[in-house]
Amino acid sequence: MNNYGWGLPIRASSFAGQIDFGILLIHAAMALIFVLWGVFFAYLLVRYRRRAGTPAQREEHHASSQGGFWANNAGELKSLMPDVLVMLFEIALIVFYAFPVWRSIKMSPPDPKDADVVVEVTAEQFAWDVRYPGPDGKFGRAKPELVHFSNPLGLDRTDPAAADDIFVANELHLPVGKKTLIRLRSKDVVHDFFVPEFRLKQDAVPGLEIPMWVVPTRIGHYELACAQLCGFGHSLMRGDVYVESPEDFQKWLASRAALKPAPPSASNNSGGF
Amino acid sequence: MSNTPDAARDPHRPNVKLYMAVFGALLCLTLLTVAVSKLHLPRPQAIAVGLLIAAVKASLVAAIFMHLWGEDGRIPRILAAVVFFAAMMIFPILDGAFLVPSATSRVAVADQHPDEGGAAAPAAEKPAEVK
Amino acid sequence: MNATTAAVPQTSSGISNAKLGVWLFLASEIMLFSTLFTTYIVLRLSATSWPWGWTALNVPLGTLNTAILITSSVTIVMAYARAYDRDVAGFRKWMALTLALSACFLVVKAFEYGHEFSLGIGPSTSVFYAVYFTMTGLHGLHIVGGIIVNSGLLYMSYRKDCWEDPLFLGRVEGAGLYWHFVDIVWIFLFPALYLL
Amino acid sequence: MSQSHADSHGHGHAQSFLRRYVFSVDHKVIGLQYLFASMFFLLSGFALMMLMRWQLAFPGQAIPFFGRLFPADLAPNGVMSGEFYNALGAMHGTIMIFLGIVPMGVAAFGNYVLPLQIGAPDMAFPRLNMASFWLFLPGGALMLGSFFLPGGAAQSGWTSYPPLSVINPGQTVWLLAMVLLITSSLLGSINFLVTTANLRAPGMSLMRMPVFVWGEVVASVLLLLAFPPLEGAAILQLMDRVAHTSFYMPKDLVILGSHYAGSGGGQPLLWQHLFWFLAHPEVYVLVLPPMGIVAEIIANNTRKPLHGYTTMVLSMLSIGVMSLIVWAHHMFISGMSPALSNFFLVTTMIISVPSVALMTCLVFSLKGASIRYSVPMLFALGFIPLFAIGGLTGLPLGLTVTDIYLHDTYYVIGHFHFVVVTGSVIALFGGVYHWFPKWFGRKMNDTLGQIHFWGSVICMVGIFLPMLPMGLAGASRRLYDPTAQMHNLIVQPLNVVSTMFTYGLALFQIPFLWNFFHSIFRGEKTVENPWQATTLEWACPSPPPHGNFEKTPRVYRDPYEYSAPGRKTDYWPQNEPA
Repeated sequence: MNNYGWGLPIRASSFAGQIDFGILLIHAAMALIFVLWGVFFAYLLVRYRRRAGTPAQREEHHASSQGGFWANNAGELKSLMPDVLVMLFEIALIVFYAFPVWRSIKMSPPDPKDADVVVEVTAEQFAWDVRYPGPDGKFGRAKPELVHFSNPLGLDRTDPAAADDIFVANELHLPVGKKTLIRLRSKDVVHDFFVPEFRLKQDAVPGLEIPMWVVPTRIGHYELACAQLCGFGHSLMRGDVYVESPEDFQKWLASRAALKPAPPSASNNSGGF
Repeated sequence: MSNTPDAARDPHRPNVKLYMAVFGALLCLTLLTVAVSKLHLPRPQAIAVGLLIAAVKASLVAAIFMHLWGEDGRIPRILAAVVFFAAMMIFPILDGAFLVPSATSRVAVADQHPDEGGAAAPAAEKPAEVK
Repeated sequence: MNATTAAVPQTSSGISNAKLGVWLFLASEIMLFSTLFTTYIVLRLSATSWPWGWTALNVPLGTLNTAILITSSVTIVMAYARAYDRDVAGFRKWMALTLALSACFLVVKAFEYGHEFSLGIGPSTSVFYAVYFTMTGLHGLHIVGGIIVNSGLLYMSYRKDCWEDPLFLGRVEGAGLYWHFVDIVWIFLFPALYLL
Repeated sequence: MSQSHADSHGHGHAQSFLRRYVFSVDHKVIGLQYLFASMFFLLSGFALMMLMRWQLAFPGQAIPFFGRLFPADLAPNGVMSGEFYNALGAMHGTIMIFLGIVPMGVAAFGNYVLPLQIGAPDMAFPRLNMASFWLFLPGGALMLGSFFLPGGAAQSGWTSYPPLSVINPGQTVWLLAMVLLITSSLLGSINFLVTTANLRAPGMSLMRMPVFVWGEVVASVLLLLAFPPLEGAAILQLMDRVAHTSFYMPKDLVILGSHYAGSGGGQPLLWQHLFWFLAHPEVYVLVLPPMGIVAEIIANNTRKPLHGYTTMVLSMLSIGVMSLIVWAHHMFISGMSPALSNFFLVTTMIISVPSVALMTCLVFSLKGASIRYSVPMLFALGFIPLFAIGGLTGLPLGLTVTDIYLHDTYYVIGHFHFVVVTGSVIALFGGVYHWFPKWFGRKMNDTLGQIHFWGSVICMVGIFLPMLPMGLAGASRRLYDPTAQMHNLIVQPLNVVSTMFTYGLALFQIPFLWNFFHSIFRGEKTVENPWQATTLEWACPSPPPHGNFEKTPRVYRDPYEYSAPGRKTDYWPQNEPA
């Protein structure tokens, strides 16, 4: 995979560009600020080194009552100008960038009816359990008592809605260009769903079901990594994301559906354990 | 002990009569709050009344027994700042309140208290708990 | 009094060390208990249902304990009033009464706990009981701390030199402030756990 | 008003060794106790990191020399296990923050220097002060010793997020140690605040206090108000572990295939809120006293008053207030309500304003100066650009959108290590060189100091700078084996670079340690005021005797009156009559 390099990975989702824009803009600003201050700082260090016969010059502090607040503190206030510039930059960044982009990425997950694909991703120590609703479009019942290494989600196969659910471990297949709603859950501890190419990261919290969405824009094979410490096997908790053409995706779904009701085989419940 | 006029004018001198009056008021309020709970008001009203009475009692203790009434103004100011920071705890509460609707595995305390009837009407119960 | 602070009072706050120290300590205690009350509210909001306190706990015993604690608050403020007037015997009497009442509080609490444990109810039974045992338990620890401080003061009052020490009254006042704070916490705990 | 005085002077000088050096109530002895203890803890935290760095650079290879010393369950065949790595990570963070930098910055320097700088004979509550240290030391011993207890050390990160922390071994001891440490720092902060409020020398008005004192005051307020929520949260977690309550455990957890037995009903996110309610202000506790130290050193070595004393004080105060309202920027992607993120984004950007103002004042203080490049000044000057990198890299992390990608990557590690190591630790080193003559009446060697400075700074940058591109490439933090995830493979060489510089940093601490301990006994003797400084700590003998000042000083002017016109000397001590 040539997805990764010394900089940001390739962009493979609709909002990856928006996030990269922010990262690049801020780093440009940071570099500018650092270089300007650095040059000034270096100049001060050389210019004002101790020299015989040159005493330090104090700034004029007008403690007098004449001149008013602004005039008396002009020197001090002038030195706050850089601060004001940084503040204006930050305000612009918040209002024109952070608020709208955050709203679109994190605050407005699509309604399940509007999403092209709905998939449930359940994190556990140390694997990703992925479930598609199957032909009926409904996620069936799952019970914690039924959890077994052959049935990591505890699916109740007697429930007709659950019987056709498609389960895969550590593999997430998505059609390119389609809006996918991912319902993120955790069985045990806090995990984190991170696909670097999607620029998508979200903690999976037990007891909560967190909706998030992605529109993959590039066919390819990506990595789904856990980014939140989840135990001794944290670094081995990874999965693969396959973004396919819609036809390939449907084909794959059909091939998985044909496997049912075979219990999800040995690949499950393990990230190498 | 101190019957001198000096002591009588001392503003910090403990005022025993006042203490006893507050004592009486506190006991009455305690009985009142228990009595109100016997009325089995609906949750929102019960919580409002219970907290109101508790707040009155706490202010009495703070103002009179802890001498905040007539204390050097700086201590109340310190306390106001502390209360401001304590009020920041509203954010975890707000977070909890926002989160619940999206959470699927809701918590059922009712399992342990079937007699309480909460399980019958969880939806109706909900707003009652907002305080 | 040392010369430093006595000579130029403007660089001192004018509030005695003991009093300022106790108030700052209480500031941290306010933060501690507001954390616990926050936990209570968050857990209650996220619960599908929450028992009425009176169905789960013993309200008469709770009321009794409230009355005991309020009375002990009065007795300790009376002890302070006696100490203010340098009435040694009066101070000892009221302080001893305070200690007796605080012991009563703990005994009643122990009966309540004992009853609950005998029914097989413990902190792990439900979130409600987890909150109940943790908050009352922590409050109980504060009571124990208060008992230690107050017995210390009572013990000190038997030493002659303590009444010569101008700081003694400040210590009594500080202990009183702490005790009233513990009382205030209970004033909120009682309705929150037993009645609502 | 000060039983302190009565207490500490009652016994005079006829004290036993134990009373004088072990259970001492003298703020100077306690300050040095904290100094030595925190130096020990900093070194142990660093040692843990050296082990981790080996695993990060060469995953799966046996640790050279030391690998065989560890028991087989921690490091089979000398190769570190995942559990051991996580324990090292959790303890590195905990030890460095709660046992190293905060005790050194707040307690060691605060105890020794703060009473001297305000002209007090001792702290307001000397016995409380002693109690604070003797709660800290067992807390620290318990924390560090937890490696040797059954169950081992905590392994859920210093953040201890439940449910992981509730089910992982070792956490109970961590929580107990934290309760001890929190109690210790509460006592300490009450003491600092009361001392500053009540024991200032005549004439020492609030706006004449040195900037370091202000830093200590703000840090103490933060400790006082922010630590109790963590204490409460830790008690709840302790209940979850010991009494099997479910404060943080939701219903129907299935842990490694088995149904968790608790009642359920808890909220894992509640811990994160309460933890960060402390842990964000803690960042400013880590930074403000060192920043005060830098201000002291800069004023002294530029030989002119600080630029914008008032601005600096007001900035510190507003940082103090704001720092209690920004905590949830650590939780943007934690599953917290995304609407709340917007609020915390705004407060985060607000707090950057006074922070930038502080840095601006420090830089502008150099203008017109006559800079004396003494060893402490080197550290103070090193602080400015490197801390600035730390501050700037906070920008993309504090912004909600960019944090989606950068959160929990090495970028975060790089960012806060620039803040805390090339910021706080460098400033603390500078403080050691600056006040060493006051503590021991002797000077440290300049040449060794310069070697220490250049070596340390270059190594620190070498360690932390590679972490920024690693983070941008998506490398996650806390990975036992970074090569197990594909997207880390290309940047893995940077891990090797970091590791090499880590061992270099260790080497460059040897001249410092030798210099420090050698100079205590053999250093060049020095005078009362070797740096020709103006603040009050230099007005008493070195080291100060019991009770500090022979005569209570009287303060006549602002703290940094250097190069005042019309005077023969270029400094004008605060206590010198006109």
